[in-house]
Amino acid sequence: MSIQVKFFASLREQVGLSDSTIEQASTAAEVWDLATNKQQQPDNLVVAINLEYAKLNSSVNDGDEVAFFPPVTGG
Amino acid sequence: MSIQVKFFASLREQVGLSDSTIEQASTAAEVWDLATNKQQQPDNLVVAINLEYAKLNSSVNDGDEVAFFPPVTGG
Amino acid sequence: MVMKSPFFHPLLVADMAAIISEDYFEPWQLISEHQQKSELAKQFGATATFVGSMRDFNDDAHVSEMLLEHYPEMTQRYLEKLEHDAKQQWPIIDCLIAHRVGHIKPADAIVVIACWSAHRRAALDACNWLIEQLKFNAPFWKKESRPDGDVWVEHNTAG
Amino acid sequence: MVMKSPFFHPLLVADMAAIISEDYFEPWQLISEHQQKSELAKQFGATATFVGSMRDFNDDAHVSEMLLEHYPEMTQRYLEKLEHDAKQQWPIIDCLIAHRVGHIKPADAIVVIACWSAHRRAALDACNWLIEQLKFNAPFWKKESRPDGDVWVEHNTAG
Repeated sequence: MSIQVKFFASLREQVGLSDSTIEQASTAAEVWDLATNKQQQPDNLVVAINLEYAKLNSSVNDGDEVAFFPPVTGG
Repeated sequence: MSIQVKFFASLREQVGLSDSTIEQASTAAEVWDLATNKQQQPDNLVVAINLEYAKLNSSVNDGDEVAFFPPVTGG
Repeated sequence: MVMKSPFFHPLLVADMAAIISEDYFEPWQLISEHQQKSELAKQFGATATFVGSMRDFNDDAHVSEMLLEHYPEMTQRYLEKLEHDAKQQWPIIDCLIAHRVGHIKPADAIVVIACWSAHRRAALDACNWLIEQLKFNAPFWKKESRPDGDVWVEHNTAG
Repeated sequence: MVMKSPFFHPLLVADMAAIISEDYFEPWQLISEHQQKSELAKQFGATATFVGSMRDFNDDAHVSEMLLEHYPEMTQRYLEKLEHDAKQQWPIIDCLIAHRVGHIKPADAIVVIACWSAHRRAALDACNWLIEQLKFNAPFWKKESRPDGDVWVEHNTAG
């Protein structure tokens, strides 16, 4: 069992991680705590689970990919 | 003293005139009557005086150019 | 039309163009060339364009050709006025309007509008406004060649 | 992405493309080439486009270069979803979205959106909707090289 975790852009630099694998978690918030060693969440944190936007209290399952990133600035 | 009169598109074909010069008139409606020999005005008649949109009761002066045309269909 | 005035801020010098052409033009090439002429390439961040082109059918009838009549002095003046009015309403850096007249073949571009601005809202809104104004007010008229003869288009579609 | 299905009406077969490119592209050439590939040239009467390009300043600071990071799998999927959703809402015949990633120089195109439709309202509205959705939801992030160092852009402008 494992969950893939990814960080992007300024958040990747702040957290100091680009990706990580954790064993098990029940919500995206728990994924954050485990992957970052409980670093404080920024106010504008964005979460995606399996390439779809999600919430911090969204549930995660074995094999999921959970991504954390700041507000997007493309276009 | 003279007023230049122009007709465009389907109206030009209906009236049978592309341009005309009349001696004198006080309004665009009077220009129409003189230039077309009092043909009936179509409902959707558009009028321009000196290249600006105007009304049938707009006044005309010596040297003016008065144009009559149907609704525009460019673009 | 080139507008240059010592009273304009250098970054806002406009090089607006209103072109009425009897000859075929390739719309993207026209836009690209206008943009390359401009010295403002690094100033604008947004370009919005609209191209209206000839379809080979209308009202379910096949259209083999189109004749576009206009009121030359008034169209030129009106298109330049539109560009001027757009610049009064939005912070546009540059603006291009081109319109065909005469004989037009299916798939030919009939009208091209392009607006360059620092940010997207001004470019998009001005482009949208310009095509609506042009459609309902610029003195052009279309006559379509259909299987049963030539027919004047009576009114533009609402959209 | 090419979508073809025997259940589509032939006239409505779409050849939508969502391109993410590390390499420079000339936006008008990209649009022109996409249009030429299409066999629908005589079917569409309206093309609306938006091009977002890099300015050499932001927040009054000079920007010499930009690095565009993205979340590759999610961006590709999201841009294709946007095109699909646009086609659900408007009668679009064809649609193109292209977005740069990696190192970008001033005046380079960053994003290109083009929508082809029979009539102007659908093309203009879909193009406008697509750029807004992309700006606020597609997972791209800009880092600007300024005189005092590299700075992540914190949020997009409202327009």
